[in-house]
Amino acid sequence: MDLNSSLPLGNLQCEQKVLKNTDGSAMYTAGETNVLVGVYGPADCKESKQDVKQAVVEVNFRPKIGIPGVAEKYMEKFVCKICESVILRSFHPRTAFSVIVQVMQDQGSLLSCAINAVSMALQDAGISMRCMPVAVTVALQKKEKEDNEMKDDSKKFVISPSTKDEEESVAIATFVFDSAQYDSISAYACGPMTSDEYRECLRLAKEASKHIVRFFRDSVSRKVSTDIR
Amino acid sequence: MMPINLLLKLYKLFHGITIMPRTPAFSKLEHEFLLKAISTGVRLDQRDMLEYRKIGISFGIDYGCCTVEIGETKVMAQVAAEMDRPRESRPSEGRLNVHVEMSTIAFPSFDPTKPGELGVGIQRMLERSIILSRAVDLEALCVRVGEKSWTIHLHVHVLSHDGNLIDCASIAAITALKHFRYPDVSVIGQDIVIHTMEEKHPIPLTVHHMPLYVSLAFFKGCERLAIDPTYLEEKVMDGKIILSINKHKELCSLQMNGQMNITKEQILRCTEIAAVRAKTLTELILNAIKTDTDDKKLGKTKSQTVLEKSKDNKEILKSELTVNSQTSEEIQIANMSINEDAVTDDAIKNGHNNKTEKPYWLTQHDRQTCSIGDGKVNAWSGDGAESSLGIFKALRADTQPEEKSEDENEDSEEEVVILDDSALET
Amino acid sequence: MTGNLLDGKIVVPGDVFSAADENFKLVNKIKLGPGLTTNQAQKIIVCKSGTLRYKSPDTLWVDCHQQRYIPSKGENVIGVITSRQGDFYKVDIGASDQAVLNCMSFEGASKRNRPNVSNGDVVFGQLIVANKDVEPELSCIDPSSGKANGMGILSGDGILFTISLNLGRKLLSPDCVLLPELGSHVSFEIIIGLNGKVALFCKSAQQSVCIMNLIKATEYMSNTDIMKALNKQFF
Amino acid sequence: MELLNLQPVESYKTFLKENIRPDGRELMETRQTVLNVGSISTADGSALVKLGETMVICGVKAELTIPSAEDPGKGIVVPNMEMSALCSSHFKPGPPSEQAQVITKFLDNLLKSCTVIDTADLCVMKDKLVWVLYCDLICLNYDGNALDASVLALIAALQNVKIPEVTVDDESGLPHTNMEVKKAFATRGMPCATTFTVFDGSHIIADPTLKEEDITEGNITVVTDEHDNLIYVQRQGGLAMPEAEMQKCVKRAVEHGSEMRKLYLAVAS
Amino acid sequence: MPTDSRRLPVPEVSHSPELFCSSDPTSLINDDSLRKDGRNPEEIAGIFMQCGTVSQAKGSSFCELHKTKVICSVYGPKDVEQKEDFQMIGKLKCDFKFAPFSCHKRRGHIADLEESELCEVLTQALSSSVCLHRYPKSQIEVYVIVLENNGSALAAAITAASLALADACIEQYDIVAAASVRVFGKENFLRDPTFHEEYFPHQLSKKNDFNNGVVTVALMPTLNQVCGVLSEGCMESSVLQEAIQTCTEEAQNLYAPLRKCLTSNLGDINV
Repeated sequence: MDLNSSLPLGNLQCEQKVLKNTDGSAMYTAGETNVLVGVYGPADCKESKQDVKQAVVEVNFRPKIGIPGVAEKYMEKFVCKICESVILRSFHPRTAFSVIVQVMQDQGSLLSCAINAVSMALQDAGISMRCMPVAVTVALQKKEKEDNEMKDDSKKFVISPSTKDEEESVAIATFVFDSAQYDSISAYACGPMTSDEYRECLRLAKEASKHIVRFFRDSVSRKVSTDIR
Repeated sequence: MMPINLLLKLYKLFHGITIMPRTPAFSKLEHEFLLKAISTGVRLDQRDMLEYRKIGISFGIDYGCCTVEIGETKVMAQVAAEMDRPRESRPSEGRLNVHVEMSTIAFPSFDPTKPGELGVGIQRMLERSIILSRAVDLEALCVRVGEKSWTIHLHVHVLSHDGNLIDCASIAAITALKHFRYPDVSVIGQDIVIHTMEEKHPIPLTVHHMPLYVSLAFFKGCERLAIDPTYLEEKVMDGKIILSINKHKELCSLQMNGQMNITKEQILRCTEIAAVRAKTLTELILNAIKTDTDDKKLGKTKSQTVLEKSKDNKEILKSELTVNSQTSEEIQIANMSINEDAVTDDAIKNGHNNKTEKPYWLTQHDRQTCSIGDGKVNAWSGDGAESSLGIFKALRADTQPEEKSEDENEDSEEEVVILDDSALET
Repeated sequence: MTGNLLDGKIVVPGDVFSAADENFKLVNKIKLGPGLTTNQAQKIIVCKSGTLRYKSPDTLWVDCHQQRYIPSKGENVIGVITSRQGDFYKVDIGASDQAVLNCMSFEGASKRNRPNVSNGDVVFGQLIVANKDVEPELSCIDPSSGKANGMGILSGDGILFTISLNLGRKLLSPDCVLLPELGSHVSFEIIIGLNGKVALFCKSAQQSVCIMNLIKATEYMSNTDIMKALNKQFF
Repeated sequence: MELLNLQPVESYKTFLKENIRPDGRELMETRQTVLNVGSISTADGSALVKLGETMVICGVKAELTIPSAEDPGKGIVVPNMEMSALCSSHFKPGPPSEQAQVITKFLDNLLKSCTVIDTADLCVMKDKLVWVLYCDLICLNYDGNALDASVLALIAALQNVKIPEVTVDDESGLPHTNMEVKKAFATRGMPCATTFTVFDGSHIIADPTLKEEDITEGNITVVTDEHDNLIYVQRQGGLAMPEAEMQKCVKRAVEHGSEMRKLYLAVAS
Repeated sequence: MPTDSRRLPVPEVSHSPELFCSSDPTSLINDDSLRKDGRNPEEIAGIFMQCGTVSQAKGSSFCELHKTKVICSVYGPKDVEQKEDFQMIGKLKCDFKFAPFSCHKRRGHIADLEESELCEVLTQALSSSVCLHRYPKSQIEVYVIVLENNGSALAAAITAASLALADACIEQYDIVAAASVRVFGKENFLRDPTFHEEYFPHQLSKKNDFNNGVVTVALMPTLNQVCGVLSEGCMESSVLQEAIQTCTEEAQNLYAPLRKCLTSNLGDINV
């Protein structure tokens, strides 16, 4: 299996506390995709939306061009479900968490970038979480003609594909893991693939997610390293 | 494609009410302090009255994507082109639409489903300054008269609000328009071929001039003037004058918000300040775009941030203003605030000199209260002495300071006690 | 103490360590502060990112740079009165719920003699009820003495500003050198609420602004950095 | 049964101890599925699916339009799911609810990724005239798992589509349709969705009812095709789950998919 | 047709293929004085009725009148949504929708004028039969979707709605049965018109006879009271009278099957 192991994830950058008015925010760059996330919470919530047992999570996904449509709603729901499962919602009943995801630049792997950005923003806001969600996108491409001699149906895996990679691929899968056990929290895979290929994608994603968690940890240590002891 | 305005309307109609956290309450203490400080020429961020905050301009990979920061105010603008039909009333012109998007990300009370008064205001003002002043050549956007033309969409996303949104938005908008390239088109008989970016070099928009907004806030019955007000300053100001002006000193729009009684001279004064400001800003923008184009040529695809604090802004303003020196009252005020350079870090030194020789160390009265120095009339002697501030009445200093509030709770018997912040209740 | 090994460790949510771990041979009682929770298997799970702190003999918590205040009983906070409902004032203390403040909870207040409080006033008080299920309640009477003890409405030429919760705690910590050092140069009064709100009273507005900005700048500074910064300011 | 309404979680646990669900199914058992096609004569293709009590109808209307500038040689397929107020008290009248929008987008993604219909087949004349297939799905009764039912309905309805013959007059450039001669499309692949949900972080149950959806977390939907390939996997939230569990779902989905495909084949003949 | 952000984008304009084919024949009645579908003008269409189709609803019904298929569900009585709507008598909220694929031409998602008009007639007809005074401060919601429209959709909808209300155990003075008739010249009353007959252009009739239109009547059969009339087209008053009479008779005939449908359902519960 081809895997450009030296730089599987491209350039990762994360800047926290970038917005003044939010409780937590993060500007997350993976490769050339760039997402800005702001988080409020635990904040007050209208009575009509309150839940007496646990906090409510709302995600607002904002595209760069045009108005949010059905595609954004799908993303919102996906991210919202992840937030709901990682945030310890029962700690803050009757409150709301509001997550706003603003796409700054989409050059592929948008979904995983957005989830990682949300993860960092939640972390910045100091929200109690079961674990940190970490997402990786893997694209499955048909091998180019030169490689054909080996096997006809062998596929190439691209981690964190760019827009161009995504266009050329037959299937795209995004996996979300928890940062502690690397168990899967969410998954989104679209396009035909065999069970084995799926498993391979998962394996690669899991490997890559470890890098990202390491990056998360580094960012946190950089942030808090100056705390007086 | 649907007309985007109609879509927007429908979106607003149908989208549910979203969760908006409460806006932090604004106290009288802050209000009074701000006004008092401003009347002595002091601003919370230690700027001079006529000093701008730090401006940062950065670009995305795409053409026409620009993020501008003024202090903590942050706006992103993205320009997109769409092949469309020209308006019947103007068959030989393309169109320019401005959309202002405000979401909760920028400020708790911003409703993403409707732009609100502020959002509509910004949209109107951008339209007035850019479209009505004919800053962009719309005729060049026409492909075939009455049939095909480009429609340019200018999306302005407000990302963070700390006052003076309009200045930030106008810089972002103009920079994005200036930076934008739209695909080249060939007309072959009946067919119109849109070339991709690879086939033919895309074309920049023709921007005739760059009108930029400069906001000037008035305080204390219009006696005090401050450029680039922050959110808190906007809360306590009497009102502001917002001018759209280009570097040729052509005024494109002027608006007064709030309750102000100001003289003609004061307005003229503002115009001059704004003109100076617009000139420096224009240079900054052109410089930023040039840096970006150079970087792109070199193959650097990373979005580069051009940060520039107009350091000499103050000097320029001062010199320009003295050149045009008039003897109106307002100039004196303006000059006065410029000359009040004493308002710097050594203010603390002055305080230092005034105080008694003996150093006072931190006195911790209880876990959450501490005090330092002599303050006013012996406020914390603990002998019931009346404090002029009326705050530290009979404060005991006997509690042993503890590091953490969470450390108490010694009476718990369980093996593991969960003391989360939310669950914390003894 | 072996617990010291954990002190200062940087943790992120999801990190797990067990009470039975090698480096954590404590007495069988452990108290967990904010940012830590347990699961059924008696493992300790981190749920906030930051620095793990240990305090002898048996307390662990996570220091985290949080903005949003979560009310906790007995903490002293600064709030702003937003409205009045019958005998109660609503106070914005920066938490998800507004706190309530009974108008009897002022020193010397009685049915006849109500305190003169209006919207926008800044109040310094102690949380006497803080529970995730009900709105917090504030009181300006110290329950131990029945006196105001410095609490009440704050007025004067002061400035109110917000800092991160962590910075607030840091300033109050006896380890932090900033306030004592600052106090040796300038005279000022400062009240720090654990909800990250700070009221600062100085001789002049310029001084207030300077000190405010200095305090805000120390969020990510260590003690040595603070000293350096102060030296730069004063010498 | 009363207990089931008052203390849903607790009573459900007692059922699960016996490895059975309140409606008598085993954990991985799906409900009875009924597929009916072509019952709406006004639609160009239609299908009604009953999955237990859940009922989804899909009607396809074919119309002629000018293709988009980006894809002049391709037709357009637009799915749209409506969870009207009629089907459950969960929904309010008006524009589609959030859940309906998510299903719409799911179906759209599915159609795009597995090319059930090659949109190039829908082209009548390049850059001038193409078919647009409006696939409108309406949920008539919502008792959980609308997603599986809507995938089944959509695919069956598309297989059922017959469109009239169109000729374009060379001189006038005007199209002419012959309503008498109708032809079906070549549809490729028979994707089939199976949804699972997780109760209490440990029990995976297939094809949840509405009540089960309320007390469980984290839907897993696996779409398989006739080669037992995975076409679409969607897992939204829920507790972290080890991979072995996921593989169990995939295995069950493959099994279930091959059963469902018999339905497609039965109605297609 | 305007789309909104909650649905996927669709082409701005598209046309039904029927627009491009040769036009339809010009008369409603064949030479052998039979209708296009082979029925006698007086012959009614068979009706199929079912209760409890939507298990989630309080009450529901499904009605099939030749090919016209209507599904209806009833929720409530429940609290009014807005305090302004607080009244001492109950509120009946109806929603009438043609499915996008139900007609020859595709219908939009947003209610058009025809739908809102039919909804109004439906609401009127039902409010006179439901004992609204028994449901103070509450509202009853009636949702109707026409899955296939092959004429007489309104009549089928009214009958179905009343059936669903009865199924939901909402108190009614009487059940409402509705029927419609196509008036085509003075002497032709086509009962239970098909889609083609209902929407057949009016001006194509005999030149000296302007009587032309569709009449729908809602009737409470046991009380023998008419609770709703919708007449479209123009006709002499005597012809209208006769048309209403025809409809009334036909609606009266529906009583027995309606009763049977409801009681058989009850039988099920008792067993």
